[in-house]
Amino acid sequence: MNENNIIEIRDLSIEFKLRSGTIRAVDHVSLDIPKGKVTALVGESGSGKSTLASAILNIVSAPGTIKNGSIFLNGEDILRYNANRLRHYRWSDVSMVFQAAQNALNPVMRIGEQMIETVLAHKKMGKPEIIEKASQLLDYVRLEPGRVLKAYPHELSGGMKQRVMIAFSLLLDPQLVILDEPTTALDVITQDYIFDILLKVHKEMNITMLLLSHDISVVARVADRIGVMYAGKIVELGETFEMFENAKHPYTAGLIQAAPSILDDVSENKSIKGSSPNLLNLPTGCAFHPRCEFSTDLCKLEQPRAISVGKDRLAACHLNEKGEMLA
Amino acid sequence: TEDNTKVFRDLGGWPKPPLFQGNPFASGGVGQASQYTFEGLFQIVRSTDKIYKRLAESVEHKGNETIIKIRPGVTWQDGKPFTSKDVWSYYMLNNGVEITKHLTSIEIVDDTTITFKWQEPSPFTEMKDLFLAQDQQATIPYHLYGKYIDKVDELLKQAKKTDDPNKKGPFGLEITDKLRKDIDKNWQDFLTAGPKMPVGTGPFIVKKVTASDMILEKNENYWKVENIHFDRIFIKNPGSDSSGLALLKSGKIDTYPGTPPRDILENMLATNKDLVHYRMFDPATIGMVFNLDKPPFDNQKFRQAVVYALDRTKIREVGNYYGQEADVSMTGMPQSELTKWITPENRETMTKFTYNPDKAGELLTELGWKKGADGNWADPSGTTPNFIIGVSGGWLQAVNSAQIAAEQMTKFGLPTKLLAVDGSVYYNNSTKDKGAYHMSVDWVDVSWGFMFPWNSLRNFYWGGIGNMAHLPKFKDGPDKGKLNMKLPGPDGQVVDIEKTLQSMPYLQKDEERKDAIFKLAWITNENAYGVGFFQNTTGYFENVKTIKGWPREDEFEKYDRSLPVPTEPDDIDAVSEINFGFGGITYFVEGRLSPRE
Amino acid sequence: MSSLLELHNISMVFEQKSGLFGKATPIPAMVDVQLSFEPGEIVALVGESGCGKTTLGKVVTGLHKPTEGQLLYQGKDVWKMNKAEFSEYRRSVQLVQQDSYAALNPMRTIFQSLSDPILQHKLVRSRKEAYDRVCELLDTVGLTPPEQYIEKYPHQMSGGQRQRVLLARAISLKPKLIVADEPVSMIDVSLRMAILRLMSNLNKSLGIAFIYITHDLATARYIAQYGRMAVMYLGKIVEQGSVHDVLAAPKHPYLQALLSAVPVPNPRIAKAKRELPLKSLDMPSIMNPPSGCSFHPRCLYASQTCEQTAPSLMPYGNTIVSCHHVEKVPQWTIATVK
Amino acid sequence: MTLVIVLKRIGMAFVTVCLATVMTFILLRLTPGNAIDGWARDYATQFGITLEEAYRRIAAMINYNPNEPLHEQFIRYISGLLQGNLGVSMVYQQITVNSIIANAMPWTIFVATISLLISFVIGMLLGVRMAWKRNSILEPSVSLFTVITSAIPDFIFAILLLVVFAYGLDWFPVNGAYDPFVTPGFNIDFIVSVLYYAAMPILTFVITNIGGWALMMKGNAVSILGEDYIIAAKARGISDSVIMNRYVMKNAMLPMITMLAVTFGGMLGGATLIENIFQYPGIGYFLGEATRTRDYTVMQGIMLFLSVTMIVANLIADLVYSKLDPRIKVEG
Amino acid sequence: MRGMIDFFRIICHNKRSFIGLIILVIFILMATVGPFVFKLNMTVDYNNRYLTPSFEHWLGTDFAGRDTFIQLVHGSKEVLLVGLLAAFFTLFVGALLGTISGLVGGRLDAGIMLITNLFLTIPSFPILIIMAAIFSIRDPISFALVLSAWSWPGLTRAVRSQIISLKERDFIVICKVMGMSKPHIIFKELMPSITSFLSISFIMTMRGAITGSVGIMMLGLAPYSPTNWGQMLNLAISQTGGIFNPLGFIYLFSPILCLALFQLGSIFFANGIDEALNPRLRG
Ligand SMILES: Nc1ncnc2c1ncn2[C@@H]1O[C@H](COP(=O)(O)OP(=O)(O)OP(=O)(O)O)[C@@H](O)[C@H]1O
Ligand SMILES: Nc1ncnc2c1ncn2[C@@H]1O[C@H](COP(=O)(O)OP(=O)(O)OP(=O)(O)O)[C@@H](O)[C@H]1O
Ligand SMILES: [Mg+2]
Ligand SMILES: [Mg+2]
Repeated sequence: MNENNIIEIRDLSIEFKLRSGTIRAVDHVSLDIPKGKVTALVGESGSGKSTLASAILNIVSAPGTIKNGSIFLNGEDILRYNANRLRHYRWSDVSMVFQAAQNALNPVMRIGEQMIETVLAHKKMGKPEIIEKASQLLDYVRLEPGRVLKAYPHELSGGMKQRVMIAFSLLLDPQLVILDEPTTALDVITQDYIFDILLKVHKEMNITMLLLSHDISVVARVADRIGVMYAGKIVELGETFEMFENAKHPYTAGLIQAAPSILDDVSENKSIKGSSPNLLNLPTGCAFHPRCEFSTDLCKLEQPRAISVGKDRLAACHLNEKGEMLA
Repeated sequence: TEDNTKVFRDLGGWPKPPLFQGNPFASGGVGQASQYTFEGLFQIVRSTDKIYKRLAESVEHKGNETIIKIRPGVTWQDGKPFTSKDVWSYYMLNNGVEITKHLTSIEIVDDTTITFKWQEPSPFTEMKDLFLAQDQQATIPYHLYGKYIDKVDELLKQAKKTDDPNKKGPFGLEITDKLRKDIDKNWQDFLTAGPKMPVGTGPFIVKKVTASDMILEKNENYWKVENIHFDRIFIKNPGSDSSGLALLKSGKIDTYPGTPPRDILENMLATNKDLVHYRMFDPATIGMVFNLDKPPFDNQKFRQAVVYALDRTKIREVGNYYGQEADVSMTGMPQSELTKWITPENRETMTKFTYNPDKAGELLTELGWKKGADGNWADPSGTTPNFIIGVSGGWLQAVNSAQIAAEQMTKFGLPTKLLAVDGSVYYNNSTKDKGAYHMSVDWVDVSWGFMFPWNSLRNFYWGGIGNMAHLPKFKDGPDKGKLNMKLPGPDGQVVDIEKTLQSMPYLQKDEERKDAIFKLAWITNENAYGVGFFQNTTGYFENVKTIKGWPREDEFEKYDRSLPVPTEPDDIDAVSEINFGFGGITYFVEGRLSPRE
Repeated sequence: MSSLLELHNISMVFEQKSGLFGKATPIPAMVDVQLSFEPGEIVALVGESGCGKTTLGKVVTGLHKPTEGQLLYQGKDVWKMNKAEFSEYRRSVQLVQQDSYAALNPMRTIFQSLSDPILQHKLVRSRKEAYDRVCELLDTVGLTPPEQYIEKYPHQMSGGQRQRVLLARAISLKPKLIVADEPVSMIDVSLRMAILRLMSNLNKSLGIAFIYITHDLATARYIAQYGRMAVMYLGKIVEQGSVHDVLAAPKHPYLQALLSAVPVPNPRIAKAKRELPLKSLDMPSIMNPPSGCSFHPRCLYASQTCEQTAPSLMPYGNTIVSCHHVEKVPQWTIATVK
Repeated sequence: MTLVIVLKRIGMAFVTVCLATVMTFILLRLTPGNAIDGWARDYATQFGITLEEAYRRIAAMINYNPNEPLHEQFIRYISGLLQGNLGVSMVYQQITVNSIIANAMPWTIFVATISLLISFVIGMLLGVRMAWKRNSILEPSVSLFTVITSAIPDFIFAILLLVVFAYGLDWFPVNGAYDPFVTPGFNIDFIVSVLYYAAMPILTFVITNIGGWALMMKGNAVSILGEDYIIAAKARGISDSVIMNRYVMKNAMLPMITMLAVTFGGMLGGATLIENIFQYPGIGYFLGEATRTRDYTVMQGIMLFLSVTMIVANLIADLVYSKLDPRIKVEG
Repeated sequence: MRGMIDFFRIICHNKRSFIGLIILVIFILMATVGPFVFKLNMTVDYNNRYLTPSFEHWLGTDFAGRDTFIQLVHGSKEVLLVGLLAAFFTLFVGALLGTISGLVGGRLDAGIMLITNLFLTIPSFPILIIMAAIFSIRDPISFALVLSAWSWPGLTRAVRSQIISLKERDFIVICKVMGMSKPHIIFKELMPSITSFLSISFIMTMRGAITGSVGIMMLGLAPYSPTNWGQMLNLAISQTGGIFNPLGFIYLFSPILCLALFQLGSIFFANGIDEALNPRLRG
């Protein structure tokens, strides 16, 4: 256990048993979340980001089960917590801003009630104090506390709800906030605004964050470290600048190239060929090989291991093993 | 709260509150309370024609007058004395009862004496008694309904006497349409003016009525209170036969009217050893009349053939196991009465219509019908009929019997379907125009009110059953609506049925009456206007553990508590009288019943 | 020669009815829009969520009859056309929707969904011919080999594949114009480019004009590099011009804000971002738009005039802009790499 | 929700009531058959008068003139209605339909409300638990129970219950509404007696309804459980019991409120057979009685009353629903 | 054809619906082939009444000594036919009105919904009785018409809301853009999407209609037909005293059991329909 890490995930696998087969949404993932930084996980839809995040809170939903692995918080495996300890761990140690913020609030309760309820679930505190604290936080995310606390979720716009969720996530002063695609459903202006707030929170409150996103452009702005997920695995991990400037995995490179920009020469954009992998029927060897322009026979046969390719950098690609670098 | 000493627990129905009210003439009446609360000058046992004097102390027939003395000291349940004025009131308001057609007036002589003045010719004495006895005179107390009684009295005074039999109404008066309307209006007003609870002169007073229970208490001022051994009557309203039987089985009631299907009956007796079941003939036959307006039922021989084709044993077994099959088609009187009124020699001359499909076939062949390869008969023109039997759908006993009859006819080669229709349209369908059915199932050969066969005969010829049979009637002329039936009798002489029926109450000699009855019965049977499936047997379960005084106690063991229909006259009388429907609460009034301590 | 399709002062006001006798509240989803499309050109329509882009697409495809103004197809008013002309218009203007799963009947196979329109429009004569034609279409959109896809149900395909099917269906009737309403917003980032490239290829090879509706300026720029761009705000077009001109020197304060908010896939630029040039974050409700210039509550440069009178589209430089203070608005430049 | 919308709703309900009035009126005039035939024959035998006499008298007794032109009947009916007067029984001369309803309604409402509450509450608790613990024995057993109870028509169920509990075990009275020996009023004896007598009808309703509620609730609860806010609540460390009761229960219950009203309305009218079987003097019993005797005015009155109850129940449900569910804005 | 095979394959795959299918098939066989195999003889044989089941009489005999099982078989024909017809009428009217109402909208929709709501508010039981009297039930068709008279409004409402939600769906909208004809939209696009809903409704309506028909039969409002299950029940209750005669239990419970089994079969079968008809669910 490294002092600097809040959470250490070790060899985590999560499976979903479906009628048509078993999906391994998270496949032997190990990941450290260092204190005081914004770590981002990128990857296309279905790559297992949300599932991994839900495991950190130990709320993997119904057909899903954690097959093996541990998640350490201060050296304790949260997956072994008893029900009560777990309940207290949630939100006071790690909180989360959900992907679909509009659905993460109970539609028949006022925002204020839900905030009070949440606090009371963890500690004894007077209602006025809670409201005081909630108002501060709402103010911080630039919302009018008076109005919002009394409102029902449907009375708020998407952007407002997302900001409410951010305030919500800070209620119990957690060590880590997980942000699961906090802006997907929002338009660019709101998105920009939300990230402004998040960065402010991060800096001023010194809160560690884990950001999940499929959008590499978004990640570029916020993250200190980036992990790239593909088919349930982390295929590359490293510092943001390094990753962008020197990708060690063809998929990372593809993602960066595919992101359209309003600045660069548009003709440079390329998409990754093929389509997302079918988790029910993963390709043999490296799951990315059918879409990879550098794939070799080895890639078809053998799964690459994640190896260190620099300071704090990992990549799982046979190319690196051979010492070849990507152009 | 429940005081089980000296209580009799009965079963019955009544309009549930808020429909319940105290006027027995209004819709639904007072239900099961009626017999306990109200009584007449007499009590007739309608299946035997035995007459008990009740509020009448004496009857004297003097020429065309009948003088009745009322028991002194009788009071209404509200304490007011019962006087001859109340009897008069009854006939004034309820002037449609049968006797008024034979009276010129009713005169109050004094508080306890009243005279009935008969028209000329007047009915024979027994008939007069029957007319008087079938009414429940102590039901319209003057002190409660005086307004309406005076009103109708006044209205009747406006009417003129008439001798025209077609115009003659009550008391020989001609009631014009205008008058009729006023009388009806007054009747309507009377119906809505009833007290909340019934007020009669009977031995029990209604104290409480709910949807499921009725509680009556002994009338301490009853004129024969020393005979009344019960302090209270509890009546349960079971709603359905099954609930009634359940109450009986668990010993929650002391009496249960009726005879359930054989297996249920046996089961009841087996599970509750305190019970005894008595059986008795109903003066009523379930049967089927043919629609004479629908060929080929206009043909006497065809009708006979159908009667022969029916195996009535099987019908009886399903319809009423303990019932009695007839060896005649239909006679206009219940089978059990035949021996009483018709001599054995005369009886011999009546054709026996026992099950005989061959005979039926012969008759059809005679008529030119042919039996086809499919086993169905075709009429002379070659068509196979499709007959319809109509029956009122809610009356399961009749429906079941009719279904068997339909199957038997079909099997015999006359395809027949049963149409069970809603009770509210059945009669209309059956009688209107040419009638919707070839055959209609109903009570046939039935005596309501009293047993003297004129009653059942006229019920057939003049009543609803005759309408279902579509008996020939005059369409116009002075006799419009009267029967147009002049048929050869047993001796070959033509009998005018309308006239014979008309004259019967006035036949002073017993032989004359018997002769007329025989002729009509013979003609009815010979013409096979219908077929009586079986004479119904009804009965009563009685609880002999809680109540004593039931008849035939010495025979319980012999018959294992399931007593057969009695044959001895004394037994017949005694058993008939336990039936409230036949003889009212005679057993209470006569002091025969008492709680077993 | 008239344009392929022209929107003449079109307004689309919805009425939100409440009940049988209820009074309707007007929703002005499109206000006085003036726009024309030339054959074979690509126009990108951008704007924030709820500003009326889809509505415009629906008006163009004839799904909504505009409450005011005229929609001219090859110079003829669409809503005054006779049957034959209308049918011709219908065939020529097609739509590609955002949600590829919702856009395909889940109960029908790809073949069924694709063959029925061409059979109905008698572009093919028999099922056999239809089969060949469908194969050909699938081939065109890059679903090869077609036999592998033709009998599949929508749920058996990936989002990118379904989006291709939608394109195949749109081109099956040989249209002159395709309205693509956020066609790639629901597919994975890694696949977006492929679909966009396909569209631009179809535009080049078949000469089909495209209206590309999106809120993503980056993709708009990508697909319509030589075309035009129109920017919408609360039902109105606020700026319009060639993509190059519009992006090189955005004039409308709203467009400037929008561009500032677009994320850049380059950490060095992205992390150096400055604040948005906006007064307020939240977009006003379209149900009761602000008076005057509807952008004024959020605009840094708004004056009293802006609150009172609505500006109209006026040429300024190479583009047309609807702003009272075009001249005053400082030139927008993107933060550059340090 | 504004007053205007409420008023609009009420207006709409009123139109439906008017139509229901016209419709019941017309339907009943169309019905063949009449009260007179069977009654006259009984009357003749009961009072020893001829059939003709009986006919004449009953025709005079009946509160209905079939020869009166339809529109006049209708106008008379409506003008009565406007004065809150549903008319007088055709068969029971002095009895007004209002008094029948006033007498019968409390019983039916009593039974319907209690059974509805019991079955609804139990059904909900069961349903939520079924959804919560998907693999417990609860789910298959409740499903089986529901299939069985919904497979057997309720009136047959009523008979079976009667047979077992009243006839066989003798635990409950065979019929009626209360013990005749207690005095109706607000006293403990009477209340106990009323509950005791109502037990069987209530049991019938409860047993036949409970499964439906449970399954419906389960369905709703399962989809609620899939909602993000449930997972979110879990993530916030909210305890299971709070989630189950405040989140799942409340949200899953909301859509059932409308059903509750419909069921309530249906129970009032549909109780005919069951009330008949238990001879329970509720509205259904009298409706059945009136139908049997073809007492058109009573039928008409009761049916109209039931329609109105149904409409009002629906209206109330809508209003309550919109109060309870903040998301719903009642529209027209 | 392949669709049919697929359909049954999926039904058979699902345990519940397979059981349902088997039960329904047995009932259908019973109603169609049964009467030819088992000859009905309703002759009274009083001495052999209430026989216990034997090889000769599978379910024993009734109160008049007639075979209970064969009566059930012959009764099933009418019971199922009435249920089937009623479900058909209900479905026809419900689907038609619901579709029109949902598709056309506007005033027509408001009108249809008003009538539908009206029907839904008037208590159905007395109406059923009145209808039975008005139409004087004579044959399965009139019987079915009476039964369906009050069951269509529910379906109309349901179909309408289905259609309304469907018609805004993208794949219907695109049909308009592509100029597809109305019949195409209705029959090829909309109908397949609601078939599974309609089939389930059909089965459920049939099930309701059968209960209803038994009720009407028990009340004696339909023509007397002693083998009809409802009538058998009625007879059993009155002739065996319902319960007082243990000998009558088999006769009493066999129609109840048949009824329950049929309902069970329907519910189970309906369970699998959605899966079988929806390509999404059949994977
Ligand atoms: N509740 C569930 N039931 C079944 N499968 C699930 C469930 N949740 C996730 N999965 C599957 O697990 C895989 C990973 O899903 P996850 O939501 O973690 O992906 P993601 O990376 O968050 O994608 P997105 O960008 O779309 O949010 C997917 O293939 C998904 O189908
Ligand atoms: N049929 C309609 N009835 C009523 N209002 C409508 C209708 N269609 C659209 N609107 C309203 O018109 C406005 C513009 O909607 P539109 O869908 O055109 O926006 P958009 O720019 O496509 O947004 P997005 O980016 O979210 O797709 C919205 O407020 C919407 O609620
Ligand atoms: Mg996710
Ligand atoms: Mg849109």
